[in-house]
Amino acid sequence: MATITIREALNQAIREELARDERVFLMGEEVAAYNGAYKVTKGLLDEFGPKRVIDTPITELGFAGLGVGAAMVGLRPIVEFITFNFSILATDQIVNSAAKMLYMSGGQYNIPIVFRGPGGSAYQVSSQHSQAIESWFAYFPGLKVVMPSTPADAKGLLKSAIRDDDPVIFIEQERMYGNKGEVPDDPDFTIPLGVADIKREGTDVTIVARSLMVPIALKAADKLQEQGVSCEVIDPRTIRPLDIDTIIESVKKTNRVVLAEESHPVCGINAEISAAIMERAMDFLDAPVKRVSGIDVPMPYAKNLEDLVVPDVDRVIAAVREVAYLD
Amino acid sequence: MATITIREALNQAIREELARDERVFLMGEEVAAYNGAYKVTKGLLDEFGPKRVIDTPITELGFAGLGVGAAMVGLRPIVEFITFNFSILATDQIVNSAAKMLYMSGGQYNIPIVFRGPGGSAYQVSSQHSQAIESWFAYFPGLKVVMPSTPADAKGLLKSAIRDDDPVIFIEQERMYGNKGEVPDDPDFTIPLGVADIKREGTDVTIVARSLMVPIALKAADKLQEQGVSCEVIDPRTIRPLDIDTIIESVKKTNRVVLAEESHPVCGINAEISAAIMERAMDFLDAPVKRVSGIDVPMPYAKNLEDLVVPDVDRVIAAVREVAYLD
Amino acid sequence: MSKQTAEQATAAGAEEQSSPDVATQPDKVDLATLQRDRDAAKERQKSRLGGLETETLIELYRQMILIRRFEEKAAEVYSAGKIGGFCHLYIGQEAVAVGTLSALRKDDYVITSYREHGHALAKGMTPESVMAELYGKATGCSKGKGGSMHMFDKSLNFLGGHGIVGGQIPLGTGAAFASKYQGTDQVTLCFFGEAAVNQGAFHESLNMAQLWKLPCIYICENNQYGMGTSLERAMSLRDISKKASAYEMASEFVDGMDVLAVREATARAVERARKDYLPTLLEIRTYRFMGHSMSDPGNYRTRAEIEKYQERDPIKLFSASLREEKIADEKLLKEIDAEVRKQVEESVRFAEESPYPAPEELYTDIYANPIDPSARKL
Amino acid sequence: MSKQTAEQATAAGAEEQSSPDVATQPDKVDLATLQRDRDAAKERQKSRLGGLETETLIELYRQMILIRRFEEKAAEVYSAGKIGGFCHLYIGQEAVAVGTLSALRKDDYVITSYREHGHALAKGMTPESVMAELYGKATGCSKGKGGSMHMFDKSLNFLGGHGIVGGQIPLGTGAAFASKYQGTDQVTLCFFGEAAVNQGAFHESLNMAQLWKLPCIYICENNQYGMGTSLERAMSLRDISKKASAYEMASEFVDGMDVLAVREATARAVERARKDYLPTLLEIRTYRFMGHSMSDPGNYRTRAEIEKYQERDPIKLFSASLREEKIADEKLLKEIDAEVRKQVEESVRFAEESPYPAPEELYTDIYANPIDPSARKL
Ligand SMILES: Cc1ncc(C[n+]2csc(CCOP(=O)(O)OP(=O)(O)O)c2C)c(N)n1
Ligand SMILES: Cc1ncc(C[n+]2csc(CCOP(=O)(O)OP(=O)(O)O)c2C)c(N)n1
Ligand SMILES: [Mg+2]
Ligand SMILES: [Mg+2]
Repeated sequence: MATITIREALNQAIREELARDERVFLMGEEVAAYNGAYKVTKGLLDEFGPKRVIDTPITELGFAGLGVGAAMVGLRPIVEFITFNFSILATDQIVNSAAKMLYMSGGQYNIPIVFRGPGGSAYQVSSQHSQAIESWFAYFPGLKVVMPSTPADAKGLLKSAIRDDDPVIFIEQERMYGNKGEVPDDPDFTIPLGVADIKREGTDVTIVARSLMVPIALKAADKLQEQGVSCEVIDPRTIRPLDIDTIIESVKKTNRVVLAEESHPVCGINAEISAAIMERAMDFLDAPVKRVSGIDVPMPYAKNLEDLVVPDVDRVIAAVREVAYLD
Repeated sequence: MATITIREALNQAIREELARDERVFLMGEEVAAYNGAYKVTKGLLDEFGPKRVIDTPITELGFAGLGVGAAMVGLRPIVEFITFNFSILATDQIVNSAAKMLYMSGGQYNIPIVFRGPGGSAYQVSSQHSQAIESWFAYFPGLKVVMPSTPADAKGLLKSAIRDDDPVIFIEQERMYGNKGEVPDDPDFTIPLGVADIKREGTDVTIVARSLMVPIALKAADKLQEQGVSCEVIDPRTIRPLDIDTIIESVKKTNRVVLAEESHPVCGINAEISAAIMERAMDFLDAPVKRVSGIDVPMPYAKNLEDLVVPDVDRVIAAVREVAYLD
Repeated sequence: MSKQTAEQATAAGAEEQSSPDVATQPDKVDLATLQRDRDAAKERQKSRLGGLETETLIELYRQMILIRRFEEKAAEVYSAGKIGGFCHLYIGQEAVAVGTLSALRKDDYVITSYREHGHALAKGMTPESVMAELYGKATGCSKGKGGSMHMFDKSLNFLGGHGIVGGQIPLGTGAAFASKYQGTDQVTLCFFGEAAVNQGAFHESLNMAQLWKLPCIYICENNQYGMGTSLERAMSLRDISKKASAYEMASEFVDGMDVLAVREATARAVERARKDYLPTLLEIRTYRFMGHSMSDPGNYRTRAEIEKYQERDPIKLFSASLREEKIADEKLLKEIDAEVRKQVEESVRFAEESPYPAPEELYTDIYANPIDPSARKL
Repeated sequence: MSKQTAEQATAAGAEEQSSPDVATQPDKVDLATLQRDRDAAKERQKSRLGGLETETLIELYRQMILIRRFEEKAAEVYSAGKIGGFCHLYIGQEAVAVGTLSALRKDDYVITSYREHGHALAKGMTPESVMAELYGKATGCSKGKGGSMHMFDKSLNFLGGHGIVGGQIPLGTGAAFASKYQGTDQVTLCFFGEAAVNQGAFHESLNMAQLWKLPCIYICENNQYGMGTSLERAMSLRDISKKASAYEMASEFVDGMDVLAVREATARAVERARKDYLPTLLEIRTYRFMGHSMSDPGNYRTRAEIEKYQERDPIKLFSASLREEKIADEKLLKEIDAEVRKQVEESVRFAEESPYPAPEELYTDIYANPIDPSARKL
């Protein structure tokens, strides 16, 4: 096991899959000669050449659709968005072409494609560049949506996503690229899509967190432990399809739930999980499920305001204490 | 009070507001010479001329953005999408320009624009033309989202939307254009945005339904009355901001809730309402909130399959009976 | 044709004026002119007959008349309420699908819009599988899930009909990209209407195709209307083939009523694509004789305008050429028509007798690799 | 300039080859050529001086040097960690914003991308309000909510900086639409980089502008790179002004290092727009001397290439013209520089001393008409 960053883990995953399967190629803005806007794709042009690692014009709708078309006839594209903010221009090709192709062709054309890039909040880049839109993709049957929170998950899940025969939305977190962790060396190390991970076991309160919120939830859990509250932290990792079973099992044990996300709350993943818990485990709840989400405003630029938007350890702790009726 | 269709009610609203305010204009594909793909804009070109009623090229991203730009400098555009399915191409201008402009300009540029057109399921037009995407818009702070279910609501809400100083997403229902109802004659009849309507009072179970599901919920309520179950039917009408207070009040009275929508379930409006009820009224619930949503598949073309997707009276009745523990 | 100009109809700042009834002004085309036009077109077409095998010519005719009869039948069963949804007919444009596809190899790719019944048949899909799809039956080419706008046949490399105007253009570009990547010499024919040219997707795709030299042939079927909007009310430039110059792409303008002209131009483009991975934009000028879809009364066009183009009906034109050049006599053509009619009848019978998709089909084909719930217990 | 061609860098199907280190090949431009180029440019510029008031010329100089000094200071405080986020500097492109905007009336509209500090200053926004915005302070032009990429000033009809590449193009088209609708003779200047030309939004907008005759001037600031990608690696056509021909729109190619050339070309376009509601596409060839943003080391370009363009530095060029034609002496220019530096220092002091937005500001400006909760009780 080597200790590497999420950035390196993603790079390894792409590199290994490019090496393993000729049908895999990588395209996007600045992925090749520039080594990636966030350097995730560093060295790949050097290693695989311009046939496999391709810089595109700024044409999100166009190259997303080009990827889907290539996937129809046998290739396995990895399409990078510099950030998922720009994928908004490509949503038509993602939700109308990629997601629906298999269904509307009566099972003939599956679309093995990965759309990846950073999502969620960045630092002081204001509202158009700092938003989380995973719930939009999670809404659509036909898509799979993955959001890793550790280097090992990033690598194992991205490899699975590339090998998967369906369109996968793979959302990294801009603020987390430098986070470090241990990653198995086995080049066939993968993590199956659709499986939640219990990042920390606990007995009193279940915290469901994804992406950026996982380390924050874990920190909160540490502090809460000192306060005598034992938290279980679950990272769904795949948010569509959601491994609701693992969450429900935990709820049945702890009877209290906090959901943490950095996205806007309305119609977000937290809302979905809360509704699902309501349906499947209401009788087990000793307190209402508590959502902790990004504040429901466009992301402001000013640092002091921005800091108020993204949930922090204190907000998670307060929520846990609230559902545990501690204050 | 005249009895007119939703189509006519919308037409009246646009006509009256065009007459009332020179700054209001209507643009979209086929809105003018063709009288509207669904004839909502019939006669408006004749009455107001080509300066005010404008046929556009098929250029959804472009004309949506053009509308936002015009709204920045003093006009009040009504932008029609032939259906909201095509608005997906324009999401960038809706969520990045219209929704965020006031905020990112520090309060200087508000965007008084209405994006309108039919949404939701149509008849046998398959997956790309038959989907409900209101939750995507409801997700974004800065947008208001309205979905009427009766001719009076359609007229009163559309007039309010046109007079509103913010971007409003106004989603009509393709299947409902011919539905009839009474509409007040007063040319200043409006219905405020953000106010839910109790379409039917009841004591045993609260049904929250919007758009197409409102008449279905009312029919279910009639039948359930015969079975001795009294249903209260609430139509939020505006889904962002959501009038959750009215819903919560009803829940506190009935203690049982069914949420009905035709959209996909995951991260939908039902999920949001369920989560909100969880947070604000869990202790009042005698049964878990039950979601009735469109089946979680791309819309199939075949009639027999399509009929299975959109919730019908029977599915609503079954859900009510379930939360009332009647079976 | 509508006399309403782009400016009159749409410009902000124009004086207010009431909407001209777009269909009341008769087109100023007299019969003599029509006759001359048609005769000239026929002469041009006849000059193209040489060198082609009779068998090929007859096959072109057979395919065109098959599409015509198929679409007429589709209209009939649609009107009878046997099929629903949208139904965009191809009548009048047959020479485009048949002429272009006849210049292809079997393994070449074809992708198009919702107006795709003609392309599907010309690519070799059976009338049965197309008609059954219109009926939403399990035996349809997309198992009844796609319908009129979404017909696919993987075995024939028919990449489908697509419903978002312009949406198929990046997809077709991607198929061409893949052929080059895989080192095959397959080419892709990507069809769209002239109104789709205004979409950003067109522009983004052509740039990539020329930049990367992709073997994609972009075929703009310019039938002069997008729904009720004539080209000149929606596009600032009338000459679409010129759009290619903004990408330094090769282009050609083609008479879409002449199946042989279409075939020849396509063959030239195919050669460029197959040999040198070079894209081409073909503007093929055609006309749709019916409304935009079955629900469109089409009163944005004058009777005279439609008749003008019916004078140039691609099937009439071609049958006259064949007869006059003694390649086929009236009797043979009638026999083919009769055969085709039978085939179409047969497809209706097949569709009607076919079962609807089983209810379980609702849940299949969403994922190629559905997540195994047991995977959760790792 | 990078010798990597579009095909080498990107084409599928190209042979595999390792990535050329784009910055190692020295540009084959010798000093003598540079000298000649520069001298010729100066002669051209000098020929344009005639007829312009000294005051105007000095003001153009003052604005250019203000932008230069402002951006240098922005870089400095950015590097010192006083401001965060992205920061896209305008150094090298000053002649474009200053030349174009000097041809406008005060009430004309301007809209641009995230690289907008220069346009903001040239439109008359104070260095204080721009610097304070960079600092994210309440006194910034967008109250600290917009930041480097989203500066607005409604009082000056500055419609802002926008962050989605190409996103401002439909918006600017809309402002022009509104002017025509309202019957004013305001024009809109809509700025974007050459890489934005590849976006669908560009294409859709130009079509509408020409179709409806909107008084919008599309200004492509062709600085030859979109982030690390040179124009020729992203666009199949090199001559952007030619793109206009796909819309039958007027266009002009302009030397963006010559503030007077820019001003003259803009004035011609403004006249067309103001009088006849006609749009124009201007391709203004320029160069950015810095990286794409503060975090870009910029090693996709050679030192030699950058130096080549620095020889044509628009400020050096203009100051030489002014001196040689005796419009200003060294002393005056130095004084202006000193003044401007003080102004910029002052803006930093202002920004540093300004308060951050109050926490309540988080919740304001989301809606112009927030829904009144009491409305619920109707
Ligand atoms: C993005 C989008 N906008 C609008 C529509 C509705 N619509 C369907 S076909 C059509 C006209 C297209 O015209 P054209 O491209 O010329 O093709 P034709 O129908 O003439 O074959 C329109 C507006 C759509 N399907 N997709
Ligand atoms: C839609 C979109 N895609 C990608 C980006 C990231 N990005 C920001 S600027 C830029 C390059 C733009 O180049 P150009 O248009 O030439 O303008 P310049 O930066 O040279 O002024 C890119 C790729 C973005 N902001 N928006
Ligand atoms: Mg057409
Ligand atoms: Mg540039």
